[in-house]
Amino acid sequence: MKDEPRIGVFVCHCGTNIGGYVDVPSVVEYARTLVGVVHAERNTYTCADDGLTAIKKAIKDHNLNRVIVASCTPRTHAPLFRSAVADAGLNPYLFELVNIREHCSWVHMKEKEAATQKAKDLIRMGVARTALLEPQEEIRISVTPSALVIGGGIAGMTAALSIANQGFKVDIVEKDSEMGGMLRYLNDLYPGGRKASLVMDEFIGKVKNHPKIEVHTSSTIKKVDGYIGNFTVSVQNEKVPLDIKTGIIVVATGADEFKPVNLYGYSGSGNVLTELELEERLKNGSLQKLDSAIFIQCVGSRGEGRSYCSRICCNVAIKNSKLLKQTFPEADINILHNGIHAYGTYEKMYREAQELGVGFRKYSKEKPPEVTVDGERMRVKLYHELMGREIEYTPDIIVLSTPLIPHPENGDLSRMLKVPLGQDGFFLEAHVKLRPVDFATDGIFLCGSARAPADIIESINQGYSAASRAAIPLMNGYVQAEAITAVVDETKCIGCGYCASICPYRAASMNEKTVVAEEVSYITRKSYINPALCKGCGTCAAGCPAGAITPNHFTLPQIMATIKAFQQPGAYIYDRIKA
Amino acid sequence: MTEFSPRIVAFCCNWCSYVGADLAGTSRLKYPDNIRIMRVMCSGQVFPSYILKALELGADGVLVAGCHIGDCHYVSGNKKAQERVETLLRVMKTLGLDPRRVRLEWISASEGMKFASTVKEFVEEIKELGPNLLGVR
Amino acid sequence: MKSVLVIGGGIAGIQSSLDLANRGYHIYLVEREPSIGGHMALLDKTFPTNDCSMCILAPKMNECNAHPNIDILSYSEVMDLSGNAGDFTARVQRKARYINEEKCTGCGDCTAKCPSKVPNEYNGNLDKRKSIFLPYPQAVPRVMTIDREHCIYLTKGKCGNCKKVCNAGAVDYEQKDTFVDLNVAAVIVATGFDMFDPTHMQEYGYGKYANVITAMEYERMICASGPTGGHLETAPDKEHPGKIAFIQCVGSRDLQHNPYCCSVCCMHAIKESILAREHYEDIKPYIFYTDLRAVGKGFEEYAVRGEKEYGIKYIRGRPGQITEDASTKTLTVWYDDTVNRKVKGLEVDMAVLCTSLIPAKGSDKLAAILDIELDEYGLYKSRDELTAPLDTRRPGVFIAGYCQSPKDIPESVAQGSGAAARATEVAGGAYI
Amino acid sequence: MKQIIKRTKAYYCVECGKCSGSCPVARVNEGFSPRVIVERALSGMKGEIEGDRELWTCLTCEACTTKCPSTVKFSEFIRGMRSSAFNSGYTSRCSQGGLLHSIQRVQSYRDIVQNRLQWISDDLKTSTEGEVLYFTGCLPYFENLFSGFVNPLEIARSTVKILNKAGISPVVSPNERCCGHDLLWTGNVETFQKLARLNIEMIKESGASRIVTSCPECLRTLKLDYADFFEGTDIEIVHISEFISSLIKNNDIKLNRAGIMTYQDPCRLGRHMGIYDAPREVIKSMGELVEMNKNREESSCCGVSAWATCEGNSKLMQIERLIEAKSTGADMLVTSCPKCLIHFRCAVHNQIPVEKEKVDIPVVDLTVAACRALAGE
Repeated sequence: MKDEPRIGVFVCHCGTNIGGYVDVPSVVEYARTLVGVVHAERNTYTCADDGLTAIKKAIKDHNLNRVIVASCTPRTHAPLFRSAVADAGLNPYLFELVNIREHCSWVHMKEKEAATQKAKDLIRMGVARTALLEPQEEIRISVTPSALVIGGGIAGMTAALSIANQGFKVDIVEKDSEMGGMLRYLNDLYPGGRKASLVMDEFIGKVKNHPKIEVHTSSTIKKVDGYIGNFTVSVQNEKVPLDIKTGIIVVATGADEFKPVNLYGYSGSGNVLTELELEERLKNGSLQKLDSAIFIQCVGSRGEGRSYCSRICCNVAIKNSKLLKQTFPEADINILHNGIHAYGTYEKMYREAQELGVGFRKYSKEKPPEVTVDGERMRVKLYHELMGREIEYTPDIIVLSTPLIPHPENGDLSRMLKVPLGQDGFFLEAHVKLRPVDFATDGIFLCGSARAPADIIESINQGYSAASRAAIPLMNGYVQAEAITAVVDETKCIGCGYCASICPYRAASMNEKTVVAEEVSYITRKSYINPALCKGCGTCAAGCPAGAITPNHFTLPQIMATIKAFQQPGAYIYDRIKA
Repeated sequence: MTEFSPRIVAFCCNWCSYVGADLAGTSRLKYPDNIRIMRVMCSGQVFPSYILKALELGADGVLVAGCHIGDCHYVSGNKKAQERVETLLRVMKTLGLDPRRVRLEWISASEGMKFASTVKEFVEEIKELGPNLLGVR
Repeated sequence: MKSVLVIGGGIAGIQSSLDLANRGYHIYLVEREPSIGGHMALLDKTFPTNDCSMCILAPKMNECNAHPNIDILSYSEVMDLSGNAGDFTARVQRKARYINEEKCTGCGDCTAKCPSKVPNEYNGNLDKRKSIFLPYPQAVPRVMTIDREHCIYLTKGKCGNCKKVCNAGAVDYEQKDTFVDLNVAAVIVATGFDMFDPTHMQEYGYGKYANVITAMEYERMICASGPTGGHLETAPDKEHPGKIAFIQCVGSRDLQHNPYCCSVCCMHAIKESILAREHYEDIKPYIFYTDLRAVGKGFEEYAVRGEKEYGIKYIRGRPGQITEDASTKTLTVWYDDTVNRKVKGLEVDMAVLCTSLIPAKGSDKLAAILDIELDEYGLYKSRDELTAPLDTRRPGVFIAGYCQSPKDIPESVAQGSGAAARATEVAGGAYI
Repeated sequence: MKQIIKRTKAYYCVECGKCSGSCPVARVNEGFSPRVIVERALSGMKGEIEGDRELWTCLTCEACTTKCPSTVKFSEFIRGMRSSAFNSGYTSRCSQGGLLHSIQRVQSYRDIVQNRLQWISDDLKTSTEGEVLYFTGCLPYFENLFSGFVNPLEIARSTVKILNKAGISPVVSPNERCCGHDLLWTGNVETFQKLARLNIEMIKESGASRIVTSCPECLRTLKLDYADFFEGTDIEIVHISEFISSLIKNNDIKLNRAGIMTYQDPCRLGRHMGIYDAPREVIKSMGELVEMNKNREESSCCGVSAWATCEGNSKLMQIERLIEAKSTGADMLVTSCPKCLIHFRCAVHNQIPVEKEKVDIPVVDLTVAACRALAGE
């Protein structure tokens, strides 16, 4: 121990919430008997202004170096007390809150004696732990004030523009020779039916003219080093390799359309088309005449092998069917589907297609439509479940709505960035509910169809979202790492790599170290936990076979002392031994 | 002879079970006073040795409580806790310690009721098992 | 320090606030209700991971509360907005809660002594709360509110119990509504949604049959911290149901009510069915759907798992009528199984109406105050629905979450963040 | 067919099935499903619909139409399809071997001279010209056919009595024809139009500006369908229940207490015309109203419409409804449609498939009940 503990204990009555069920004066008396405690008092509300003043005063008067408040749950009030302690000049981590309300007075309301005893026990345990508390520093890591966006589609361009508009330099790395992503292949966009080329040109124009954005086309990522605030990304383009230093990375690599070779007569040529191929024909005007068209939904999705729903295809088919019907009003157009997923306000588009006379016929998963192609002549047989019989169509074109699928390069990128892919091959966010565009690894963000199939609006929304998340460290200029992290004692580390294998944040990694012994020197591997990435869960520590990892603020000695204190009623003598 | 009153240590994770215990309090759910809660950041942070140490020192039971599988604040710490506790239980069997003295429970932040009933059940069970003969009482 | 006004303390507004506060902006988070948290605070679990909703939300609520850059103005409403992007003045009405927020410690002594019991809207009116209350234990801010409609002192001048027992001296019956003017650079509107009231859809007998409940009520019932402690109770004997029917699209995808699809109810029903099975193995859940729109990440798989592992029976058909056996209170759901073409009656013990999520009450008023447009559904209209979804026609005023268009939690969070990015662009002068 | 689809917005169908789930017929008749008929039309199967006997099964009671989430006007759709089928040579099945439809068709001949006023006894005041016309509908013919178990003309007498009480001596015309409702709903649009023309002429000649009817079908037909087919026709017509309720409101008449009553909403009066409250007000003024579980928009049908759909399933529906009525504990089941009255009485007239006690409840027409309860009579 650097210093002998001088602990002050403040027991809160919380009106009658604690005082009514726990004999507070006797608890205070008891606290005074504990070794290490040099001051104990009670307050009506320790959290009220006079309570906080009392703490600050006692720290000065009694030269306290550690503080315990015995009151309510730390989850709501710890920040308040911590800042009071800090105001008085103590490190805020030399504070402990003992919960004698939610965990004691409120659950033992009719047993004052037992509750009082429990409160004493809890305070004794708290004292044992507090005596061993150490100051923690909230370290700051400086952040390179620039961003790198991988992918120049609509999501990536949105993210880049927003980050740049928020005042930061952005590098866009695009693997193709021009930006635009999927927009380059689309005809009209939903909702509203604007030309994709107009939207694309508008965005590309803004990106190209933005003084803070630099675009690297025909470029691919070769290597990623570093961590939040301090990444170095090696980029290869046709001419020269380039190292870009960046504070954060946004992954906006999009997705591909599935080509349904050998399904429903698709061969890549002829009049069986994918949605993108239809868009191409609509775009270049090569579709001159149409008497009948069939759309088939869920081709290659929602089944064996590729289980997910690709989200956008129903809306795409509806959009295109509307367009066909508007261009060829007399044409017979039917969408064969297994549930129309026109979610949200896209329902309106569905209704509009119905108004125009587009037919929607349901097929069953067990008996999907059959397509036969005989030269120019095509036939589609639909088993109409309801009628219990087949309907036959002889369309001029058959459009297969296939899912968006992950890029084959996702694997490489995920390995370089050390971010995970989901089972479906799309990038996996940190938390599906509350962190949709974050990766678990700090400083790397995600948007658009790289995450999951998304339409234009959704890609734009997510682009802004990623831009917002990314701008936080950039604007602060630093990241505040968790104060409570795990640290490795290299002398104990045996280099097994367990910690690195289980750390969900990729904070633990294995570094090669040269160890010089008396006679020889050899290379060994040692764990390093990056304080910038560690969240302090301590899971690595509890599993480290060598006991080389200490989770700060919840150290082995601290917890052991607490356990011991519980079992040793009376004036427990705190543990002076460090592990 | 006074009735045996077990002494039980609980390790509750900061994000779910500790909050569940808070909720039991806020809802004024009565449960036996035999338990003392220690807050840890994650159930994955609980060294198996904590548990054994507590038993060694005479605790009659140890409760480890974390977020439900899939809900872990730290992605997967609770899965690790599960593996470790299972390992420890095997060790305990070999040691001749009744594995029923150690309980692993998933208690979410909204399960105040479950927290209270878990404590109740656990205390009853430990009462049946009788005092832990390890350690000095 | 530049300030931003966030209207609505649901998950979208919380996300906007935190994103902005964490980059050094000052936030006024205005919430109409006594607590922030929005609808997510009422949910038991969330799909498709079955995460406990409060477990993941409460840390964010507390973070808002403890954040030095965030002022939560709960129980308050925006009354006026003047000025332009970069320099707005917002007038906020702080409704009298008859409690001194500075002094109240949230201890609950007052609630214990309050004699006035009223239906608890936070628990779908399935139980009672007091007139001086905290909406739910995890409420933020943790200060009491006196319900002026029902408080005996405020309505009749008698009682005064709460004031007597409050050791903190926080009760103030004389408190008046006050107005504050806030200077802000940008405004984010995230007012969410309200639930459609199915009472007048007589065919389903809501309000008439005891065992017909709404999905939100079900959510409170199945929640361990809800009014029944997580037990599903049916009339007349509080037994848990053997069969539950979940009825989708009640009031939505309905040209007579709400034409749009709410985007979340299919998944919501699957989740609730899975929860039912997790609570009681013998429950048989039936979901009556029109199209099972499992369109999000991992949703289709969740739906399939629901069927294979939890025995959910999906029936494609929107029921036409529910009838009740007056003595046993069991229900018959009359439906057309549109796949098998069978019109049948299914006897169930409980029917859960997955009602439409409609624009939050007062959206039209707020739109007028903010001078932004509503769309044909009464949701806030984007400046350009395709390329500027977060912007409104008034520069510097942004929209996020369900109030912009139907969406689920992650999409609301994403938009909450996105609006924060737009607000930053504007506040920094880069508005284009 | 395309036009019918367009006019009735059938193209909006998303196959949700709410129609069939609401349909009282589909519950007892496996073969029948409104949704399937629409789906057939949308799939282009014109022939299959026209040839399908189930096309004629629909009661057009609008249990589905009122709640269709896609606002498909199903009853109108059915009417359209029936007319199309009729034109292709298909016909409906008709109760009484087609007798009723035949009676109606005969009335469409301009030159026939009916003998339909014999029921007007001396105590009833009627006129040949005047402001108010009582449109009796088919009551005289019903009396001829069904007097074995019901006296439909009592409705007519009661109506006139009440009108007299209010100081009105209504026009009752010997030249009145069937309103055409049944023919219209069974696809015979041409004859319907003939009947309508004759009635419009008759009304004009009478000089009446207001019409009262005791039949919800006449009400619907004259008010909506005549206006639909003959531009500029706007007949002011009220149902007798509305008329009586306004008399009560204005304290023009008083009714004595007549017991506990439950009420059957006729489909034409309720769902078609939205009149739910007037008859209830009349009932409340002469007794206590106990509702059946299924009431107002949710009301079950009497099982037959347009004399085209009587079959075993109709009887099932009628019996079920009577059981429901009986179980309310009411002294009588009141309805305000002569056809409901006939169909319910018919259901228990011969053999009953359940114990008699379960369905043993008098069925009374609203106007008749009100007339009996007139104070001072």
